[in-house]
Amino acid sequence: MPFNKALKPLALAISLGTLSLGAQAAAEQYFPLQSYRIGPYAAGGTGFFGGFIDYLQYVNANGGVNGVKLTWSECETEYVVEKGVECYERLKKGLNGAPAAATNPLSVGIAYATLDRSTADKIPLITINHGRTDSTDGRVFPYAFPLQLNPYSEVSAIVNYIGQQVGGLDKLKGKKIVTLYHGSPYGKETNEVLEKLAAKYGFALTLLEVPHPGNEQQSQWLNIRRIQPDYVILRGWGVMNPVALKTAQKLGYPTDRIIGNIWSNSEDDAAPAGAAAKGFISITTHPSGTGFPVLQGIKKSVVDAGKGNLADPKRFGTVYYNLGVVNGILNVEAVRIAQARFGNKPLTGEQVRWGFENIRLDDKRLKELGALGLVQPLKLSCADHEGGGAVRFQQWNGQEWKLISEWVQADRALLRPIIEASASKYAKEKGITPRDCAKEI
Amino acid sequence: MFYSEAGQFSTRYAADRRLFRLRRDRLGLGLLLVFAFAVVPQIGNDYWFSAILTPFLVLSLAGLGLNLLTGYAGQLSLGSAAFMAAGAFATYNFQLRIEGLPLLASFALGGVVAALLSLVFGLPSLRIKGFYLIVSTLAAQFLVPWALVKYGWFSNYNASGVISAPRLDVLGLDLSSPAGRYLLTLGIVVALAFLARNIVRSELGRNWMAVRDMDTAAAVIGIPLARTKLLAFAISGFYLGVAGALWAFTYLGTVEPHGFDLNRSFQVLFIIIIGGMGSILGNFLGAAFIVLFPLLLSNLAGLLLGGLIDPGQLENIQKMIFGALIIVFLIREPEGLARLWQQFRARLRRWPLRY
Amino acid sequence: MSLSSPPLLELSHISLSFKGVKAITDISFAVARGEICALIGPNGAGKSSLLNVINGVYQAQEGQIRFDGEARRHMRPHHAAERGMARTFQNLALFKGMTVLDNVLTGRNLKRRSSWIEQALGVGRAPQEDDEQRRRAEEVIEFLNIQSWRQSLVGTLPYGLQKRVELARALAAEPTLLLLDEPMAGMNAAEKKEMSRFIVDINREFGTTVVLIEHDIGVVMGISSHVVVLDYGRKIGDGPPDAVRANPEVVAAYLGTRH
Amino acid sequence: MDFFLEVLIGGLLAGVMYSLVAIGFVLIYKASGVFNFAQGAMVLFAALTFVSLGERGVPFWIAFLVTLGTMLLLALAVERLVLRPLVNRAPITLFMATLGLAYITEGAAQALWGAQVHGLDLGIEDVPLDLGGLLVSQFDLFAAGMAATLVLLLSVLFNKTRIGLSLRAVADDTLAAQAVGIRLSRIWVVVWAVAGLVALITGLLWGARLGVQFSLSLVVLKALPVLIIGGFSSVGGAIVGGLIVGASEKLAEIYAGPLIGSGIENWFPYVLAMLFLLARPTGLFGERSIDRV
Repeated sequence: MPFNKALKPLALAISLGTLSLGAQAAAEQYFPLQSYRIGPYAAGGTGFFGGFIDYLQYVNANGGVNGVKLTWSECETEYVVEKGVECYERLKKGLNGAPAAATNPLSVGIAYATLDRSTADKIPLITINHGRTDSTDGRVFPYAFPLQLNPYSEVSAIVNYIGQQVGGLDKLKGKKIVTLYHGSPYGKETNEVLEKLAAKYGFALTLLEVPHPGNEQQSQWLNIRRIQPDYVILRGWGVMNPVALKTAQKLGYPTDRIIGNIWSNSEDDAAPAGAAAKGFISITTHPSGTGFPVLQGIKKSVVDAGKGNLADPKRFGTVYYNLGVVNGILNVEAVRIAQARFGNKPLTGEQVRWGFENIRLDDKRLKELGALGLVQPLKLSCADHEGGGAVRFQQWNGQEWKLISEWVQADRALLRPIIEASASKYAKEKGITPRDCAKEI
Repeated sequence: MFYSEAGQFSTRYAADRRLFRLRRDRLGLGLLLVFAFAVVPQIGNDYWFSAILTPFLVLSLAGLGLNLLTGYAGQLSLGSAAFMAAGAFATYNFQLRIEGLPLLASFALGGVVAALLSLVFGLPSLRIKGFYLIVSTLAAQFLVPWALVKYGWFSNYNASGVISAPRLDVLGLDLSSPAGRYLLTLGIVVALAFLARNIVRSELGRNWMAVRDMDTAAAVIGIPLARTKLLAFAISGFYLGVAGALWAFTYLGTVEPHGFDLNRSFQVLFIIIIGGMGSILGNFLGAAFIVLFPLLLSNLAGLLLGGLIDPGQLENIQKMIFGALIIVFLIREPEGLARLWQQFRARLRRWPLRY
Repeated sequence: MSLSSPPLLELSHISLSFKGVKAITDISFAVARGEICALIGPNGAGKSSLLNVINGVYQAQEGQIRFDGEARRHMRPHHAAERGMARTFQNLALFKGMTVLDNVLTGRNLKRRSSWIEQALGVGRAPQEDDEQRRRAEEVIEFLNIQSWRQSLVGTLPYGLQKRVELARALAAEPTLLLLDEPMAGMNAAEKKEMSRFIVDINREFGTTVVLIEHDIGVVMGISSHVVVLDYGRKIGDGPPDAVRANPEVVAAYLGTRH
Repeated sequence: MDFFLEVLIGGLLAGVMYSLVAIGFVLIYKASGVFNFAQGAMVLFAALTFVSLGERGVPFWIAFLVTLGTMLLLALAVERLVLRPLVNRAPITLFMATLGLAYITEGAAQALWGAQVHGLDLGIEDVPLDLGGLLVSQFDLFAAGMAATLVLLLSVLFNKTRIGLSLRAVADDTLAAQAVGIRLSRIWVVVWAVAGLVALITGLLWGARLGVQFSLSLVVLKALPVLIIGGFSSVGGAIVGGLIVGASEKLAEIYAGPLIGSGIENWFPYVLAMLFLLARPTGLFGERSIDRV
């Protein structure tokens, strides 16, 4: 019976696989990567983790962080929550004694499922440009970091941009905006705040849901054609984006009135729609392109050395790749800042958390990092785990994205009370006592 | 002449009724339970509790739920995850809205809600047969998560429709540690598995199998088809509902409706195909396989090939192996791992004699 | 059982057709309580269809069935079983994935009084009833001499044994009327003899009325007290074996088809 | 009223796309009684192979033929490794086997060609045509034309050729067909290969709309209710079923959506199919079978 014979080596393998985690310590800082390279959202995963890993390699090629080498291992999540949880549990203890700095699942679902665990295990949970909006309030969510841009800031910035286009926020009154959202927790997350913004500025808002995965949007776009909105905000993910653009073209809605959100802004969202995507506008927290010194550095010491992580080298410098690089810069910067306080050695997640909360990226520092213009100025604190809240707008010219605006800031002062209210409701439900930020150094 | 031997039989009927006829089986099971309840919590670590043992137990229970319906009563379903979702969200709402309701009662009530829902979607089984029935179960599969996302009431108006676990207290014991959650899950799963074994060995279980094997003959000998099928849907729904609640609360700690999508239904179906249809033990073997196999494969690949294969490719390979295994099992061993285990045990009994 | 007592089963003017093709035309006959009645006739004469009409697997378009004092236009299988009919099928309709014992136990499902919840939890009436059910099932198994295969899956048994298991399942229901569709098909002479003896024993020991379809005229004449002959969906003979054998129409039908 | 017509026409045209997938099912079901869940995976596999070849500089028609050849190989493998060993097993078993097949095919497609999204340009501008105030998609019209051509081709294949005749014989009575010397395995290979061709064409049309990527395999879920409504064994039924599903789901989304909530297109066809089933358990065009005892 081959099944029984096969079992023995397998059992051996699993015990070895788990044992190896407990082996001897090294002077390395570890990044557990809950990556996804297959499944419906593989395009995002391969780009993001490609950029992230390449940046880590780049840092290592230049001597590591103050001599501490970075190490990482991948665990495929397929964007599936329980796989992400298994990966989290498997990787959280570190690798060969190198402690885990932070987790970066790039998935709202996995982030939700590992939120409590991250807090209990004291490992920062980084949800760059996404995640739970109220985790911006670091007093209630000490270990969650929706870096740069949380979902509320995202829509607020888009509304501000539309305001600019129509000649001022006061001109929004009477305008019609449709939000086409992915039928999922991610898609729904901003509906409430959009309604608040609509009430504040007096525009007519229609919320239309596209069922997952978004292969068919005929009726939604027919509806849009009937409504004749001034703008359509596209909160898509994966295949929903190109299909939206194609269907818009089919039904004669102008592409340059469609504004894609942060997960509708990559080449993989626009290119498959072909000519239908030309003119499509989206937000981004970082430009695509390869001109930045840090990308040139990666090219020289990683990609040209044949160690690049991308299977398709043409994707170097694309939106997801660059987001991975940005994410790498922020993670490593947090480690570097924390080292300044705790010493140049591998740090615990709790220490790295302190690093994140003390990220100060101004133009000078960004220039040193070779990332001026790639990363927005960022200042985090114990209470503010987002830090930036600004986006730029880009337009697809049929081949690539072209920036068409300067930084547009979200109305963070307006959003903060909503976020705090939501966070304190959560704290109450869960019996969490918020931290007193005055006591944090 | 019939009654002359009745006396000597009567002691044996009671013995026949026992859950496990062989003494060695009873002993083995007892030892296994002692090990699972007393030893494992001592020697396990967080990883094993949270990432392997708890999901294994929950998936076993889900497999059990589907197996009662498909393996025993012969009604194919692709909507298991919908009933898991119903159980999870119902349990959440019972906890949320009824002050002081004990946790276990919430689980049970969640199961009852899922059972009723399953019953409704089982109604077409009275008119249609075979794989036509998958359309009804798929309707449930798409309708239920949609409703849960759409109507905020189900998730207490959480902006993104995600629910999170209540405190896990049973009789004043705080079971929210990984080991505690494992023990809570184990207790529920073991109790329900024993109940299931009783059911399938009772009149109802025989009626299910009769309907599965030949429904015309079942009707002729007086088995009420409608009642038998609907009970299968309801009881299966109950098991799946409890499994869904456990998935949300003792395993993940949080869940969104799309966590119970079609892929989950397929996963549960694969558990029973690989584990063995019409077997209680098979669900545990199948679930163990589904949970462990991907881990083994990635560990093995890491160990033997030293990262030559990138993880994405590994996942593709794993997917292909799963697919191939399903076909191989259907061709070679439709009764799944459970049957292989029986053969193995039979050989063990003869050991060291070869034949 | 006196002559004046009404018949157990009485068919009047039964007609059945499939998609316009007549299978049975205007058949009437009666089966007395306690007798063994044989339905004979060439292939395609409508014997199995008639049996199916009797216990409601098929619904006749015309006619009436009176069983045990109750007249019905249509019988339903479940109702027939409840009223005391049990049967076997021409091409075996056993539950192949179950053991012999379980198959026989399913035959007793109508004798259950305890609810499934009682049974699942092993409380209330269930345990005692369970023992009783098993005792009765074992009696039947012993009566038909299939003890050695109690725990075997029926799908794995040879054909002749499966026939016997099916008979056991029918018998376990303690029926008043037993319908047997070619119980001896495909058997050798010794097996046929054994099966005939079982049928006669059942009839004698339990007073069960039997209606059976059989091709082997020798067997039929040996065990039945009443023979009904069908040909092309019509009744061409009805009476005691000797009378039927002398009926020229019957002889013609049999010679004509060279059965 | 114009708007209603637009929705209706848009829905009918979308329905044609569903019908395309459903035809692949019907072919296989007719010939081998298998409800082939892997049809969606085959669509993905075919489209991905075609596009990847194209991106490596292979000309259109050569890529098309190579892909077709690959689908033929797949058909051979399926017959050899799946259908033959499972002959005479319960339909449910065969259905589950195709689930396994879907996994293998999806895994293989992505292992071979990677997981990124590919654009596919068939050279048809998808700008709307203005027909007297009604907007109609050119691309959808093209797709409808393709579907019509395909149906025509298939009916020629089945009605005029020898292999078609044998296929119909097999569909009518498998045993009798075998008795007169029709080789079942050959028929199966042919049918699966033709289903592969249908998958390729479906993949190209859907791929041109969605981009060629993983979620192509999910179109199978749209085809299921189409089949239930149209009946498993009729190509005409698949077309009519597709039209019914396409039109009704669009109308429901537009007119019922505001009442019960939008985004109902995933489940609406299934509920509709369920109602159809309760009224007509064998579909609009399916044949009723009698249980014999």
